[in-house]
Amino acid sequence: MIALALFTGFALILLGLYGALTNRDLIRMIVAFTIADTGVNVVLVAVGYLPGRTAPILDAAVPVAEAAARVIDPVPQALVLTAIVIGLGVTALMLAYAWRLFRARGSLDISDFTELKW
Amino acid sequence: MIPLSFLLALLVCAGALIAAGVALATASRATAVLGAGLVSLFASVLFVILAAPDVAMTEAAIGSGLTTFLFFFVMGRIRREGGK
Amino acid sequence: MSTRHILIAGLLGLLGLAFWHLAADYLPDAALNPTAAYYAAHAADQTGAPNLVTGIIITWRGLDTLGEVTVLFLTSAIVALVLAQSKAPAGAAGPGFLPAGELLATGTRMLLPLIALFGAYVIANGHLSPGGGFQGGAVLASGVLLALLAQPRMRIGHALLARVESVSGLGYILVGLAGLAFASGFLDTAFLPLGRFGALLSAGAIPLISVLIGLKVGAEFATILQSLEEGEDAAQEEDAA
Amino acid sequence: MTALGLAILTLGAVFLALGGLGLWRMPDTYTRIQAGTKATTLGTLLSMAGAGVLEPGWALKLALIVLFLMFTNPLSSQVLARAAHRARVPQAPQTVADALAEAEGEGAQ
Amino acid sequence: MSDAQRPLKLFATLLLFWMILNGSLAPDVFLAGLAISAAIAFLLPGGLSVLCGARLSLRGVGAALGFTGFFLRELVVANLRMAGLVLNPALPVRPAIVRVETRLTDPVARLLLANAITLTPGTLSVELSGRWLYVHWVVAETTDPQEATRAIVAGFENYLEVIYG
Amino acid sequence: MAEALLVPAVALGLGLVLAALRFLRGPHVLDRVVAFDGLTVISISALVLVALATGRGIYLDVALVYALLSFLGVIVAGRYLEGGE
Repeated sequence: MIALALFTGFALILLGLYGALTNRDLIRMIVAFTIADTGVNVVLVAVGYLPGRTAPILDAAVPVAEAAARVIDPVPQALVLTAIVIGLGVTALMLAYAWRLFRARGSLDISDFTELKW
Repeated sequence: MIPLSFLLALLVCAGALIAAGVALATASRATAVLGAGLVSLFASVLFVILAAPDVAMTEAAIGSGLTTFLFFFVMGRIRREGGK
Repeated sequence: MSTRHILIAGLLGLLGLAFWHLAADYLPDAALNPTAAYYAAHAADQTGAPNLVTGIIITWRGLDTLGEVTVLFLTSAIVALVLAQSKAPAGAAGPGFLPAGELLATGTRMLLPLIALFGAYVIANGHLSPGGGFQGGAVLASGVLLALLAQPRMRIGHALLARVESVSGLGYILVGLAGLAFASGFLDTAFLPLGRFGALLSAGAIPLISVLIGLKVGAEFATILQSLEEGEDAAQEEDAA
Repeated sequence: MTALGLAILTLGAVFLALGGLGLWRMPDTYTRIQAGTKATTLGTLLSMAGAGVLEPGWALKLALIVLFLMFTNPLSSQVLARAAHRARVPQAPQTVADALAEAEGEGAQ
Repeated sequence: MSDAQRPLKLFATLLLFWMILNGSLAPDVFLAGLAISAAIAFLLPGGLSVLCGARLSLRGVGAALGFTGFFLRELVVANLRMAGLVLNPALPVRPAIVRVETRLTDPVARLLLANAITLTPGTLSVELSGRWLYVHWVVAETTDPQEATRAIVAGFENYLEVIYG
Repeated sequence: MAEALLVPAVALGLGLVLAALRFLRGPHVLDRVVAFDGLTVISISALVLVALATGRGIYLDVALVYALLSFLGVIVAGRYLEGGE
């Protein structure tokens, strides 16, 4: 199952990067970027998973004494949690810039922004 | 227990990849945004299967609600201001 | 054009090859690494929080969280700034959606209190069950989003949001300093009693910090949503009318 | 008790599958919304009931999930149907009447 | 509906939901629930709950129970019919958007009516304007507003009129 | 019990696949939104199945988030598409 999640995550990263690099429409570039973002999160969570163990929350099902032997690694989860929240902020920032560009130029197609051409 | 989780994980992974493919291949912006929302929906179920409920909760609230809203709102404004 | 596509596909192919090796050779550890094992073993006596993720975010890695909340604040400020400097063309200002129907408006009035209550539940139980300040803040912001969708004119004032945001940020710093004064260091939550393990009011200052983070994150998201929703032009229109 | 819970759970899952089938087979957007909403609502209701029989300690929270869903699911369907009508999504050829379009036509004139 | 009662009813509903969510009767949970429910009821003056506008007499409660029972029965009937329709290879649909009339004025009651119609046999509320409710019907039996009202609305309306009279 | 849970899981998977096919096919954007709605509701039951299989009641909180918030994405899309694509 870890391998499955890893492959899915990596495939999402590659698909997202491909979309972000080849699209000419700003909105769709940002959509592709969020897909790659999700892929990174999936990979990180998959790396923290250990087979046969359970969520790092101690309750009746997981007593404190057995915790170290029964739960999975909580550190990647804490990392991903904050990454998702920051990801929303980054998306909002990109959309704000896209909107600003649209108001300045009346277009969302990056081939109209010649000074950015490579 | 393992076969059930594996079956659901398989479905969810396939669904996420298909949704990503739709999001990148479609000609319509709205469909692309919906595809991204679906990717994060499936990712959220995958997080629960991978025993990360905290992450799943964040992804469910942010990925399919707030991010979709941001996109659709900006697109609505652009449509109103006469974009193509 | 097409050469560019081939170039990109080739580069991504190389990247995919590297990923393939990473994923194919990946073997999960048999046991937790020392850091995680330490966290799992000392959750009860050091933080008092059954949810290890919340314990890590708020106590052991509290400084990172403080930095992250700051980054989010900067993001919301920059979004507002970027949008404030450009004006809509004449006649095109106003919301991008058509007015909502009666059913959605009534449904919103009934759902908003429930969403707010659920956000409070997620925040308050952050140390016991999945949840915490970030998730609860996102739920609260979803409530704001529903209000914006049903009644585009129904907004919380920017001044109120800014005040909530800054007061909770200040409170966060003050709680951190209290940890420095009464416990072992900055953002140490053990200056309040740990209480009974697994109760709602336990785990030292963790629920307090959760509430502050939840309010701060909710206010920041709401600011971002409202900036993207209205912008400067429509507000001026209202003033003129 | 376990057998009863599993039976209810399976019945609910079957209704969810029927909802998926309805989404796939129905001829136009409105009928798809109908099939999707009804079947998935009852399917979720039955699944939660089955899970509640299997784990009685979770019953309150499961009931709350059903309650929220029964409230939000018809609401979103209604918004979608309204959007479909406003966006002039074509209706199936078997459609016999459209009172809303007539009313809007009168209002416009 | 008196306006002074509305926040109070909202507060009671929220407190009930809080206790169900937590699933515990510990005193600290109850006190936190009191504070949070009061804060929400105070901060959201436009908020409504199912209780708002409802008649809390014996007759109202009886009607509410009757409504729930009737609704659940209709939900099951709706699904069996929908299953028959979907599994039928010929797919005998006869869709129409018909106009029906409602006498209800309380917003909560109108919303409950529309939601109930959406979840019951073959019908889906599309738009509500004034006293006219536009309903999409998968297998339309009639297009006449009077007959459609009798077939679709009357069953629920009788109960809702008693509860939210 | 874990083996017996496979039967509902397979039925539920069938529903997921059919709704995903509708998402893939379209043809109108609103059809995709309807499929999205169906997928979110079916996912709630999938989450409850995972919770049953692993025996952790805390996963239900995630299902609650779905039940209360997942319709927001659908409503946003519907409100946008009201004005045409």
